[in-house]
Amino acid sequence: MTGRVLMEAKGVDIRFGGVVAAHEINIQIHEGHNLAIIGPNGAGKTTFLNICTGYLKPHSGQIFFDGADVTKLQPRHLVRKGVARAFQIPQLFTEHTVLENLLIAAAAQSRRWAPFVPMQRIPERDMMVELLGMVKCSHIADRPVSELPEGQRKLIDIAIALALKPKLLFMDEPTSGVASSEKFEVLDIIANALTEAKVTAVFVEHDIGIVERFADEVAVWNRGEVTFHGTPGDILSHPDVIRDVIGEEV
Amino acid sequence: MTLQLLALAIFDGVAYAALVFLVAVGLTLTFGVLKVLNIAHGSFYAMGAYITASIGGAIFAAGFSPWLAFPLMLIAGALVGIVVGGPVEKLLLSRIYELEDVLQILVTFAVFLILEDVQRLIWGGQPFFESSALQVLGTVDVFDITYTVYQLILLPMVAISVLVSLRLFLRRTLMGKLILAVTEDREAATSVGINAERVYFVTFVIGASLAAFGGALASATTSVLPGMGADMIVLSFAVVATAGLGRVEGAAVAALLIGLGRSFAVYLWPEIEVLVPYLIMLFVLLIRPEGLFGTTHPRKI
Amino acid sequence: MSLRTFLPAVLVALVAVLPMMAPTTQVLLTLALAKGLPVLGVIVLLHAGQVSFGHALFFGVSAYAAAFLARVYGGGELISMVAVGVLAAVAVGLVVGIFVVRYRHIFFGMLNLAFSMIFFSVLEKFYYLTGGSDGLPVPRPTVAGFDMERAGFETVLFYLTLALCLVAAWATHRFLCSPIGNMMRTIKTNELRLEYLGVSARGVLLVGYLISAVLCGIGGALMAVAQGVVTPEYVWWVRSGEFVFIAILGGSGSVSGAFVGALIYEAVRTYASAFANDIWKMVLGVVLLGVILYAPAGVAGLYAQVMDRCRTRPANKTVDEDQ
Amino acid sequence: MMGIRNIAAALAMTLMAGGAALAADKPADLKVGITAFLSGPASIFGQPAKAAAEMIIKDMNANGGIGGVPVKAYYVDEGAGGEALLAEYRRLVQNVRADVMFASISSGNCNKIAPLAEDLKILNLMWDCGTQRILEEKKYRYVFRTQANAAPEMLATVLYLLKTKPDFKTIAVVNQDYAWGRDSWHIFHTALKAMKPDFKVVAEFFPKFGAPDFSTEISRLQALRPDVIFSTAWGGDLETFVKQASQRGLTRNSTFILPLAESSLQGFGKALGAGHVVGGRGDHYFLHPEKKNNPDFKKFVADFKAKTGAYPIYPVFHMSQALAALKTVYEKAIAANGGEWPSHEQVVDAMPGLTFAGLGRPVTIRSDGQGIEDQLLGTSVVVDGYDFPLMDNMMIFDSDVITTPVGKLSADWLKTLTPAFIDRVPVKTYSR
Repeated sequence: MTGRVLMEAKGVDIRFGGVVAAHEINIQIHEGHNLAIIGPNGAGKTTFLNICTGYLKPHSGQIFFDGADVTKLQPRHLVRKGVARAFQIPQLFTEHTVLENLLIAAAAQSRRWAPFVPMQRIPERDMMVELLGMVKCSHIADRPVSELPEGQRKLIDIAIALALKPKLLFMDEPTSGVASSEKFEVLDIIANALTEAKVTAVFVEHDIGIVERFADEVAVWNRGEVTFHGTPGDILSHPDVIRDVIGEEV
Repeated sequence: MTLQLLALAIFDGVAYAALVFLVAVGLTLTFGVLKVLNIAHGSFYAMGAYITASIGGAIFAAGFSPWLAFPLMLIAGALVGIVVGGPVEKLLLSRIYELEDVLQILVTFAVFLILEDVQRLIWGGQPFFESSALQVLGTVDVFDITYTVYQLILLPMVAISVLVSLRLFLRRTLMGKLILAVTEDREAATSVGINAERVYFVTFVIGASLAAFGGALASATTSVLPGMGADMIVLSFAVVATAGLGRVEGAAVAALLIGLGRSFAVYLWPEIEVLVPYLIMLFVLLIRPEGLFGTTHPRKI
Repeated sequence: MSLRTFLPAVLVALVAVLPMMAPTTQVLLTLALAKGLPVLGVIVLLHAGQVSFGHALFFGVSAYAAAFLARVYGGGELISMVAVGVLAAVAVGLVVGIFVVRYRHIFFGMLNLAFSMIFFSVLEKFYYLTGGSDGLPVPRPTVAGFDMERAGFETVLFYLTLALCLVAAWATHRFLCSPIGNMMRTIKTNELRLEYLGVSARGVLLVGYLISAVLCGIGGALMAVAQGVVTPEYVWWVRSGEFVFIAILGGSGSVSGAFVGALIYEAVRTYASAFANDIWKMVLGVVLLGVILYAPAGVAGLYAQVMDRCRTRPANKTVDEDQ
Repeated sequence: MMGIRNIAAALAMTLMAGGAALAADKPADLKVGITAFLSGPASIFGQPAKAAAEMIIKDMNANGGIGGVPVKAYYVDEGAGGEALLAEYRRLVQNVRADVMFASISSGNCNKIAPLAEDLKILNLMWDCGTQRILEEKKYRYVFRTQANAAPEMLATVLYLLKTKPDFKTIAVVNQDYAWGRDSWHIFHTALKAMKPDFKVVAEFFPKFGAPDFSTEISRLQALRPDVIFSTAWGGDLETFVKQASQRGLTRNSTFILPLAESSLQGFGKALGAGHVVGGRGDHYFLHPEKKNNPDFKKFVADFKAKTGAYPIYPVFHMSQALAALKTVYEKAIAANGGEWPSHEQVVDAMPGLTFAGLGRPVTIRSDGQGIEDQLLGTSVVVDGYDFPLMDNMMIFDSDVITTPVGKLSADWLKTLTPAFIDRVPVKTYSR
């Protein structure tokens, strides 16, 4: 595997009560290599995302981003450094419209507080309209996000993360809640947007078809540990993985 | 400060803490289950006190034994809990559990405002002072200082027995276990088929009764007057927040802390007496935002 | 100009000329408008989903600051009194704000209450400095250097208050529509996402908190000057509760709600307190329940609803096209 | 319509004020606005005062009113809060066109109202509030006080204490934490220090106003055992404090000095016991030693008891004085105006130097607007036939000498007193 190391976890451990959610996790995330994380429910996949984005603090171990130790930073500090996140349950501003959600993100990204200028007039607006087009959501720009179906909410959630112009984007099950007939289409949209913005993605995914098509690397999680890590071709054909992870999925 | 004064300050602090605990524990119990900070809790306290003082005054004047004050206090507590607290939960609070936090607080604030004037209309604006219960127990001299048995011995004993029986109730009885389950995780509890509505109702009535019972006990030691409910709700909140919202045993510790803090202030620096509960609360929250015994559950994302 | 904006303009004009018709309403209107400002401050925080039960603190801090200024200089100047009041409110707002923005919901509300009660006690305790419960007199200040008789001064004060309210309403409206205003509003809906945008939710809430302190500050100083005296009553929890009440009554969704609510409240209070003093709190409680349960958007919300109906009724056909 | 009428009225008033020499027409009635606490804790003062005002005005009007004009009273509740009070005050002066205002019970409210009355150019009689500052710190034309103020009240208390218990060594104070509690202790302490340098203050407690519980303070006082415990608390606070102190035996160990206890005697019941100093903010007592056999006085006390169920307390006396001042000043102004109904300004001019008598001894208004009202204190005693304590060993101090001289501040003047002052004050002593 080549490419610059963007993020690295070294010996990360975390426990909740008696449950080990992460144990001796050592993994590197390379620039330009989209990493899929697979594994059974409760394996600690989301916990890993939480640790990498600063939401949880590991009990031991360290997280590096761009070579700097970021273990103790808050999510907002990591976002400022270029680590964005999309959530399993879309985290949207439910009293705002789709475009407003993106405008808030854009304003946050460019640190444009402008206390007495209406948000609709900020210069980033054009860019956000364009971004909406990129994720094929232009037609719902003025709809309140609370009215949208889950699939569209997921897209908006990811669009918000993209509006932050990240170097690294974590996505927690980007296609869950999307009808299976649309999954590929949705992920195509996302993948295009990612490529266009030159963003490295790490995504948790259950659908092996999606993983095969979009991931450059795959890491397998089991009981808080990384059991396998390699190219999709190697990993997805490994008998243990087929038995423990993929078998369960099918 | 001599050892004698230290002892005196502790006695005073404990007696005061006992009363505050009785009210605060009801508040924290209700909050734990309903997740609503009931500002009208202070009104229940005041009404318990008013009922005991006014009925007590009437029956003792008519020549009945002052010992009747004690059963009267229990009755007053239960009465307010069921007759006032019950309808408030059933008719009003049950309609607002889905509203935002802000509106929930405001609804209980509205109930508080209404009950304030209800008290004024029923009992008028002048203070009641009815201390037969306190007098009948007599006094006891400690270090040459006369204390009333009621404050020095009875109140702390009642507080301890309420704490113990509440623990037993919550851990040993079915209803108690249901209440604990709803306190821990409302969604999980309802998903396994617990009738949350009934649990809410019972908890609220118990909480209101405890407040009113606290008021009934307080009525023998203090004058009962308009505004006492407002003071008490703020003080109880200080106790509950210091302890951590929803913590029953913690409320006992926090009440003791605030009670002792207050009485030591009277001995050492009387001018800050009224500020002590807030200062303690601010100090604790500054260091532990979730309170002494509170826990934070990071949101699942 | 549409009917929706025309009517409020008429209302403002009416308020502006009413004192010429009925001079005794002038002071009443001044007080109501001065009270509308802290209500606006409460509304700003309600947009972040937070309710403060202690905002009278900043109202009182400003009023006392103005009174102290007048005392130190043996009489004051109106503009400098308001300015000093606002500065004091901001300074205290910063100290208290840094602490309370760490908390949400009940804690936020009650900690604000605790701070206001501490200040209330301090005002009563430090009697020789603050005049205790009797408060401090606020001698009539000069206006731009001119000494004025009461009647003239009250007229000046009324129009100054009205002007400040209009400016404050406009500025607050712009703030709530601005990027940072929108960020503050997301604290109500999704603070986690806000943090994941790289923004400190506490920082944003602190900005809102300071703006609300400024609004309280303007109102407090004006009130002190209008009343001619400041007392610890300015900081009492009942007054904080009153601000919240008016905000809900008027409608927390819009800035106009603050002033509409304050005018209605003051008018009813003035005339009701004469006969219904004994059940005044009960009336407040019942109205509050009614508004929350049946008209959660308050008077301003009702107005918007009526306007919507007026607009859509003749144009029913076009509604479908919007869908 | 309304607006025009108001403007016309305002113009008329301005003209009237300008042409003070013009005799005014006799009005249909003489409107008096009275502020008093009708709700809240201080309604224990306001309600009896209102009842007294109703009785006295009824009686006055039955006897021809004032100069043939009946008096009509408008009552305002001070308990509604400062803003409502000021709004209502303005309404009475500007819309109802009250001729005279009586305000108020609370010193805080007097502070708010005095400058307003001055600006509105309305005669305002401060009928009950105690703060000495208002008239000492500023010269008013329209504001007068028809009773004493805190300074002579506290000074008389000091004198009584020094005459009856000169050898005490230690003192503690338990006052309500608001302006009156702080101010009265300050005055008392200053005067006491000037006349008796050798005593020690062992504790100063200012529990908050309306405190329901004094247990901790009482424990502390029991440990300290002061000879004297001073408290200017009143109403529910005073009753609660005395009752809790009595339960814990504190009233047996220390002498209580209670300058406002006359208003709570009936509420104490058996709690206070004998031997404590009781005052009533003036020479006010329903068994006033010089008046108790006066038939008018006896009749008033009996009527008042019949009407309200209680004996009159000092606010009743204060109200009688304000109404007596009203009647007397109008009669004086009518006489000065050649029998014609006087203008408002003429009435105001007649106020300084006015002497009038309510239910107690006569009161005179000084040039600074302050009333000179004598002071009665006594020692509590338990007597058969009354289920509450009465007063014995009563002393009535002449107030000419104990009222702060015109133009001086009480805080400064009291410091200049010496122990010799004690015997210079004319005093009459009465036993029960």
